Amino acid sequence: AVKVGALLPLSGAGSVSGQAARNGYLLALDEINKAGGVLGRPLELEFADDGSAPAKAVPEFVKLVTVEKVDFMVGGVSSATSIAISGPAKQYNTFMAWIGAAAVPVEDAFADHKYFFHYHPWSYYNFEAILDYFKHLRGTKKARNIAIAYEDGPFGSAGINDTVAAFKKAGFNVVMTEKFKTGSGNFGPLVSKAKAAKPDILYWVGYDTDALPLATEIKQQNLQVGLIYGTPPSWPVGFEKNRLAENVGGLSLWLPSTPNTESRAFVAAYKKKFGNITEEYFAPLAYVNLKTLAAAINKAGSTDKDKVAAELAKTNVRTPFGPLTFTKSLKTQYQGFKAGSWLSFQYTDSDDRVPVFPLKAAKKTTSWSK
Amino acid sequence: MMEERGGVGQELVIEHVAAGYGKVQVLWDVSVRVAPGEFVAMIGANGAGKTTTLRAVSGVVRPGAGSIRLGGKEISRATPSDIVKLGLAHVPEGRELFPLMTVRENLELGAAMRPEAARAQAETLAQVYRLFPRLEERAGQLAGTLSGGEQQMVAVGRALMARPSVLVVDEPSLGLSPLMTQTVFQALKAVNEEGVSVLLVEQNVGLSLKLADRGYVLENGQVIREGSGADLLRDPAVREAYLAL
Amino acid sequence: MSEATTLPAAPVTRAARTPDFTFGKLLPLLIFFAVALIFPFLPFGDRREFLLQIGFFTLVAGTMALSWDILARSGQVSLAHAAFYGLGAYSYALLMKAGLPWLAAMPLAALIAGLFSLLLGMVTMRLSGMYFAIATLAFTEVVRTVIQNLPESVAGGATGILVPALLGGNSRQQYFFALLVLLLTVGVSLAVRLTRLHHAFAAIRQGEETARVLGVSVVRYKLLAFFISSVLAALAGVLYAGKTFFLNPLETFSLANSIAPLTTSIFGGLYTTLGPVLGATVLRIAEELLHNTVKDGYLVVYGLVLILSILWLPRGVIGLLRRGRHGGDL
Amino acid sequence: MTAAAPIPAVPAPNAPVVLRAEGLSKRFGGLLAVQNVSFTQFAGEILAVIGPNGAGKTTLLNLLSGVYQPTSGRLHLLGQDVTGSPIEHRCHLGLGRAFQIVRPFPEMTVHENVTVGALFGTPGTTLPAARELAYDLLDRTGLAAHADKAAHELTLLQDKRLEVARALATRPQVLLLDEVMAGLRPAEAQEAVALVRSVRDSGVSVLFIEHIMPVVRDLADRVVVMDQGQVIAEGTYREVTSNPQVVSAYLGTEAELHA
Amino acid sequence: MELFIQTLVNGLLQSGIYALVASGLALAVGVVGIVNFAHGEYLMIGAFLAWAASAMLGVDPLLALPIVALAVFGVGALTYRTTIRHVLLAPELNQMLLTFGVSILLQNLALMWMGGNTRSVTTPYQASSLSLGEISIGGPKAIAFAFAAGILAALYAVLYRTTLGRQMRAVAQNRRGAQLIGINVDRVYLIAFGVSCGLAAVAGTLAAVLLFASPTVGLVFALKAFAIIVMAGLGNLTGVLWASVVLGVSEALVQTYVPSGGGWSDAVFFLMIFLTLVWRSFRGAR
Ligand SMILES: Nc1ncnc2c1ncn2[C@@H]1O[C@H](COP(=O)(O)OP(=O)(O)OP(=O)(O)O)[C@@H](O)[C@H]1O
Ligand SMILES: Nc1ncnc2c1ncn2[C@@H]1O[C@H](COP(=O)(O)OP(=O)(O)OP(=O)(O)O)[C@@H](O)[C@H]1O
Ligand SMILES: CC(C)C[C@H](N)C(=O)O
Ligand SMILES: [Mg+2]
Ligand SMILES: [Mg+2]
Repeated sequence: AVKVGALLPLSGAGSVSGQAARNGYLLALDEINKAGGVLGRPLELEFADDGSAPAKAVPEFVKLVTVEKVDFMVGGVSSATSIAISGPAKQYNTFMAWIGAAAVPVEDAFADHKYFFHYHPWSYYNFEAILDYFKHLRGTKKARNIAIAYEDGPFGSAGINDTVAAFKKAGFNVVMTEKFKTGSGNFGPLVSKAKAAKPDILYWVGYDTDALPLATEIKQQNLQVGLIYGTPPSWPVGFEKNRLAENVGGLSLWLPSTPNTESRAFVAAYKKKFGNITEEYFAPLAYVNLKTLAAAINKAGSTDKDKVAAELAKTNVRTPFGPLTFTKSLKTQYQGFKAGSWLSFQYTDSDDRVPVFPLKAAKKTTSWSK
Repeated sequence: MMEERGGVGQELVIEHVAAGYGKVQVLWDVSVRVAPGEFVAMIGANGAGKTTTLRAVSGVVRPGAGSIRLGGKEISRATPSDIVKLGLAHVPEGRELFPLMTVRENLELGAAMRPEAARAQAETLAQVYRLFPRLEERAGQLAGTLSGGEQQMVAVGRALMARPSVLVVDEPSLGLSPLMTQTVFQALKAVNEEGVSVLLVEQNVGLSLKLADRGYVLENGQVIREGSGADLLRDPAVREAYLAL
Repeated sequence: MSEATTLPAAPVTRAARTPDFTFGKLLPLLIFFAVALIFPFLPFGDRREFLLQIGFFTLVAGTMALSWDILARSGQVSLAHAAFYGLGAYSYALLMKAGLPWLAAMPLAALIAGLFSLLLGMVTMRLSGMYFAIATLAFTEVVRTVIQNLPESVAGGATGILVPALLGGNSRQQYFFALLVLLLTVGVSLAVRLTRLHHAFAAIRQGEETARVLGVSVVRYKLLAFFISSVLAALAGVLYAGKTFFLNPLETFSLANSIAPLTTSIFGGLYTTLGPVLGATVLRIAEELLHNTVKDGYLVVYGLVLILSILWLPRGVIGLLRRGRHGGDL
Repeated sequence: MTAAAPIPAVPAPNAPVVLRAEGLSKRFGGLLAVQNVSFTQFAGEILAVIGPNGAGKTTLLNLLSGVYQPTSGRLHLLGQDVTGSPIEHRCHLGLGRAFQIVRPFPEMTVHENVTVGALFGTPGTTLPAARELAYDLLDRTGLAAHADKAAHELTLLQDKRLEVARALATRPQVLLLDEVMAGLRPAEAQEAVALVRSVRDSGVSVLFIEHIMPVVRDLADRVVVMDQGQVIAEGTYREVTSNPQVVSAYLGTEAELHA
Repeated sequence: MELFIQTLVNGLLQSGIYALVASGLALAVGVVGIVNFAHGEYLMIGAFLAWAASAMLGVDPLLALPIVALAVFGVGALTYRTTIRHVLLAPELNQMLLTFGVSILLQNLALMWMGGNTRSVTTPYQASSLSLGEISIGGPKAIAFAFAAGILAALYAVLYRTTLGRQMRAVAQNRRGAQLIGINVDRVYLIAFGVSCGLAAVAGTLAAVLLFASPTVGLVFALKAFAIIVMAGLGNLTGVLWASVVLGVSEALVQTYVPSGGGWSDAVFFLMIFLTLVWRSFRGAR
């Protein structure tokens, strides 16, 4: 049988995304095996928890590759763990169909790896999508001043200088760039500073733990800002029910309401299997990841890495995120989704995330609070 | 000096007690009786097990065998706090004060655990201060910074604060000046004369046997002799071992 | 009178001279190293790579724990071990980046950590107990933050920094190298145990002022303990860096790296050479086994193991082997 | 005591000075525990310090051994000014001390406790030599049977012997003893007195604090009496015990007690 | 000027949370001498209970607070009975390993039962604030500050004015001495540890309101709380508030006035502690 290893953060900081991805994989696995498996045998999937920690990720990776002898690796959410396993991945020449890691250092680390398929957009694609949206806001809402808050760990800090430069280049005023410590709930000084800077948009890069304390502080200090826009890997459970969430904007590759056929099919299948639907895009991303990999193996007719890579590279399918093909990114050979796949949403009072950009996907216009 | 002490002078009976620390047995067969209102002295070489006997009485060391009764109640399985409530107070070897509390707090804690003593606290405190004026002078000083002898005064005072009916005392003269030794012994005698039963362990054999109604000699965890204080003082073997000066 | 002036009549018994050191006491250690030496040659088949890796990290954990224990013997319960581990790892990474050969970078990195330990040791000299522990913890946090906030071009910032693989990534060679480092640590530990350092450290731990009254040069011995301990911890850090190819400040300087040596040493048996090494081995194996059998929530069981071990083995694993007297352990 | 009829060895007038305190004072907050104390100790002399509880005797010893730094005053040890010098330095010069409130290293064996003193008290001592010396001292102080016990298992009196053995192990030229005989029964005290004498006869000057008057009588060449931080009398045993101030502050009707 | 005052207010408000978490710890570690590495986990349990009360029963977290505190007191008492009690005589390091094990156990039990998700509660007063001109004072944080001050004052009163408090200090200073004068040592430890855990739950409830509930929410503050009680001086309750304020305000100043100061706030926090400890140790030289 063909064996696939999935390295995911099932615990630790990235666990929400990791759990969602696991469900996506399980769903895909059902479908693949119901349809006859790969190469005529049921596909086997082996999960391992990287704990969102590089030191844990490395031994888990080596174990999957050397002990479990998996033929292919999937998964990966956090950039830090992905960098950490770049060494062993090259050493064992592992085939990796990767759904996570947006940070540029990861791209550097895997630049010369022959079998690295990156499904998730790199951070500069994320950023491109955000920039497009903000430019739109400049047109419609006269948004000019941006305040940036980012967490001081690897997730928030990676590429922040490029971000600032790009905003400036695009003609925005970056009126504040501040670090914060994720999870500390200590946003008082940051918001006070933002208040003095009078931004139109507050753009923050942090984790789910920061969403509510930041929104609270903004309300308390009565910071006048058109849009609060955040890009955490996931949002806190129950945040949508909070009045403070209203009009908070964010970035996602997908929402359950995404109107294409593949998305609807995915939502239906997911609900059938798990009884509810998730808003985390890592679920469909993992789903697409495993389905496309299985298809490529079947087409290759063997588990030979070169053959599978050749087939996977030819992938051209429609997915809940839109069409998927692999093309070059700045440094890697096989990049899946890019800027065009992102959509921006806002929380609304109906407890939902509603897409507001790009306009072709938008269900409403941006609510601007200024 | 201690008035209106309820149930003054209970009887303390130690019968065939064996005890030790972990695997080391220290007491083999100790029987000691203190009648109500009696003053009993226990003497013995060092390491004989005197301290261990007193610890067994106050429940800090669990006897492995034998019986200990206080006022007729079996206490060999009771907790130290129950034993204190029954009216026993202990002046321990090594003082065991609360070093970061003031002298006054140390003394007051002595009274805190017995309701009847707590009620009479102010009065008893005044008596203790009368006995040891130095302690009143140093009421606010942390006990841990007192001189050795001053600490010993606190230990004795703290036990008196409990208004005990039975007082067990482990080498109270240790570190006291000759003058202060006299004072303490007079105080013990006074307490005893008010009816409190006293069990005293003391190296100052001459003085303690003189004060005591009866005495016991402990060797290697066993009682090897007992008798009235005067008799023991006359006993040549005792004189040779403990008084030869 | 004339007798009294020569010697008192007291000595009837003479103390039996019990030897401080017997080769028998070394036996468990010798067995440990014998097993560790043949371990890579055992027929593990497919699991070899993975087990070598587990073995490697076990040796690193043993080095960390034992080096921490050496410091603890002098009464300095430190939470700065992550700092020295990290300083070793980062110094190595930066020296390698600067083009030094690894055989030079490694001792140099250890030395750099050692120098930092002297600085820290000098200012924390008069602290004890929790005060010392928190001061060393604070030191670790400060070092971490500084590295994290240096420009990315210097040390990789918050994202981290890549390190060339140790010994070209050959896992068996890496394993033996880690074994060599542990052997060195064990050697140092035994040397400490069997020389005057043992008495100096133990005296300082159990009564610093009394030790000084007896002539122990407390400052010198405390600093020495710090230096030895941090150099060894830094070597462990170098091993870690060379094995994982990648360092980031949050991970490298994490509190867990300071706590693990502490818990491992207590679990194995404090103030001994065998204890921390055994502790690391047992804990690692237990963790791996639990991970593979209990899967979800294996850490719950792991926590339970720690709790039960302390309740039932107050002297640590070593208490199982040595039921004898205090102080006799190596 | 019967055995040793004391012939107080009055120090030869030209004996060298080993310890000289000049106006030592120590203040704790509002309390002057030691006030302007001066005295001189000659080589080979046994000097007793007595006085009521809280008189400042232990504090004085703490100043001598360096555990406390004096508020004012100077201290000379074996010809060197050691005011302000660190504790261990004084030990290396030749000052040994046993504490009143015992301070064993609780987790070490009795033998190891003494070995520490032997090893570090005199720089250059090898470990085997220190261990051997420790065994000898255990023999001499009657602790031989307990050599391999952990120190925390000892009784208080055994702890006190350990204090002495450990201090002796540093091979001091001046030995400070703080109430090491309290609690001994007479026969034991007698042994201890003999031990201290033998120590002195091997060339060590001894300064001791004690409340047991017969011991002071038998041992001391000279007695310093303190009260409320000050020296109130100084002289032979006979001289100070007949001083009415000493009797009223300290002795009471002492004679009766230790017949 | 306004920014400056607002910064001071921000720091002060943050220090309330620090002091609140530290207060329970100050009792267990500082006064009674039980080194409890699991303090943050009792906080976490409190946060989850408060969250459950709010999200599942619709009870306001602050209303649920007494019950939450009581429940966690129970958990603490149970922990004491089953584990801590047996290591009271053991060396401090053994206690550390034990409570560390308890911490791992509780944290991962929570992870197993609740998952790693961040959960937030919704209350009407969450974003309430008092505005004085341009200066705003956040409601819940002000409540936390008041709680902290109140709890510390109450602890002080109990410890120094009541017999039970005296007993607690006595037990910590000399266990055998305490036994000998009749203190029920076991009971005193049980109460002290239970109350300490209950206070952690109070902090946890406010953490749920202010931040979130998750298996790791305890880690956010427990470490800092440890540092604070040590900086204050073990056993010094008034010092806890002062230390918190000094640290909270210096963090705020750095965050506001140093460019990218948010990245340095931890360094400043710990540097202040480091310097205080070292300075005090050298000043205390005799
Ligand atoms: N905590 C302990 N652990 C182990 N052994 C102990 C402990 N306390 C005392 N012992 C041992 O028990 C024996 C008797 O001790 P105990 O204290 O009862 O004697 P004692 O008659 O009071 O002697 P002393 O006159 O020296 O005070 C001694 O040999 C001592 O070593
Ligand atoms: N650290 C301190 N802080 C405050 N007061 C102290 C300190 N140390 C000692 N004292 C006080 O100084 C005085 C002298 O104490 P010291 O211990 O020197 O007396 P001593 O003469 O040795 O008495 P004893 O015969 O009882 O041992 C005492 O009243 C004591 O309470
Ligand atoms: C959006 C996610 C892929 C972000 C991920 N945690 C990272 O570090 O890149
Ligand atoms: Mg005794
Ligand atoms: Mg004294």
